[in-house]
Amino acid sequence: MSTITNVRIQSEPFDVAAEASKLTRGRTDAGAVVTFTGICRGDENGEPIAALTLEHYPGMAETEIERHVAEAAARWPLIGITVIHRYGRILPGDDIMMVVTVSSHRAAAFAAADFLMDYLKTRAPFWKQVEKADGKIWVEAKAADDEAAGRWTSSGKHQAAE
Amino acid sequence: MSTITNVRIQSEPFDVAAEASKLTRGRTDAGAVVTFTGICRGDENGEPIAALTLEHYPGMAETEIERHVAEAAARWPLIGITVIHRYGRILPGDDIMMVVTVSSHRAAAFAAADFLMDYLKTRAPFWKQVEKADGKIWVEAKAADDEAAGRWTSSGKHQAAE
Amino acid sequence: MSKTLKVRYFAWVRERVGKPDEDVQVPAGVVTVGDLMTWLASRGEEYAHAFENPKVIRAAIDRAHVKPQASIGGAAEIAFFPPMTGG
Amino acid sequence: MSKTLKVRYFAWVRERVGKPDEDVQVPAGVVTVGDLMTWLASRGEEYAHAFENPKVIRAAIDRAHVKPQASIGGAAEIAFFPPMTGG
Repeated sequence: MSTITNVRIQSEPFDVAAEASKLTRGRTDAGAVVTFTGICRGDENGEPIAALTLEHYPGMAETEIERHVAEAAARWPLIGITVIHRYGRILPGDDIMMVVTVSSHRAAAFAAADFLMDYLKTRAPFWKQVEKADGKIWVEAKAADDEAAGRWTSSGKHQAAE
Repeated sequence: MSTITNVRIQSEPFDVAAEASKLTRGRTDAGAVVTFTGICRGDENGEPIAALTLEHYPGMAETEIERHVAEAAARWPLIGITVIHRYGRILPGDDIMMVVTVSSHRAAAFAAADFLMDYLKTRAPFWKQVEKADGKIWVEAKAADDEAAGRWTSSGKHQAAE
Repeated sequence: MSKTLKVRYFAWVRERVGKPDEDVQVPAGVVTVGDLMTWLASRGEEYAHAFENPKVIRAAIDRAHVKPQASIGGAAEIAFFPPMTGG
Repeated sequence: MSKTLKVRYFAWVRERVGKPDEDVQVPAGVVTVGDLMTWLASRGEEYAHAFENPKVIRAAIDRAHVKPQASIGGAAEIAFFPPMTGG
């Protein structure tokens, strides 16, 4: 199956429903759509934040995400995948990033979205800085995210790249 | 955490994005939104269908779904859950049902949406009939769905009800 | 002593029985959901057809799933239907 | 014999070094990514601060993740950054 894939890195907001609709419109083989939206929370480790700023590595960010999207398309029977990740300053309540996966059946759509989120959290070259009362602080990577990403490496495919 | 929950059984179409927005609007503790949309495919076991008709058990359908929504809310730290399931005649390409889960972090949102889908497939009293060239046929339950639902019973909580 | 029960049928069970629901007078010896299926199957050809393979039929008492061994003692409404295919 | 490399820094590595990127002349003895970090750390206080704990610093050669043991032989661009926190 050839999977339609879209990856965009942008500062502008996005429209999850419109992105999902682009992948399903006019076809009757799509039975399951999973979307994930990551939203800027108003706190970091329990402390309030005024905003977060996302720095990224232009060029590498696209490449890394496209590589994982291709990996997801190889692992699961997917009709379409769209990933959009924003950069720049983002206020609490605003969207940070989104993943849409479309498949004929739900298991593939869920697994691929979950897989992509784990990898985006740990491998895509983005860095979050939050604005707290006492200044700007770089968010520290969470061990739980690395562990979650580790769930998918049993095939060994990703070990070589690490 | 008290979870906002909504369950609706209706013949009308729904708007996933509007439902997700209702759960997140005006708050800054939501970090992750997962949506699942089930769409009517144009085929059943490889044969084309003209439409499907969903029969349900009014009263029991709401109760069953609400019970599983409450179970999800007890298992994972969720801000909100909305489940909408349609009944009646549905054409290929049109939406059948949707789940939205909102949480501070992605793991809970993914797990709860996945859990709810597995249970909706096997326990919610809905029955699909498809219109094929040679007549109307009741869709048979899939063993794979029962197996998927079985993933969540390790706590034993659901065994008693079966 | 007999007891009045509302029985509901869904999907192909409903089609085979030929009606969506009915009130039945259950004889005293019918104690479990399984007994009720056996008794219903004896009520005519359409019932025999609907309940010819009781293992594939699911039941709910007062809108909660139950097993065939469940007692129908306190039931007001019992439903019979095939395995669910929603979602 | 030395080699010209573009080095890029992100997040707090960039802040500590005080610039987003630079072209450096890498001495012949610097063979791996780890060697390069050690050599960069020797170039001044801001570099020493940025690379004081090389274990927490990740690297990419020509926009692909690499380990500290990776050779910088064919590299045109090397980037150093903290663990990623996107998504």
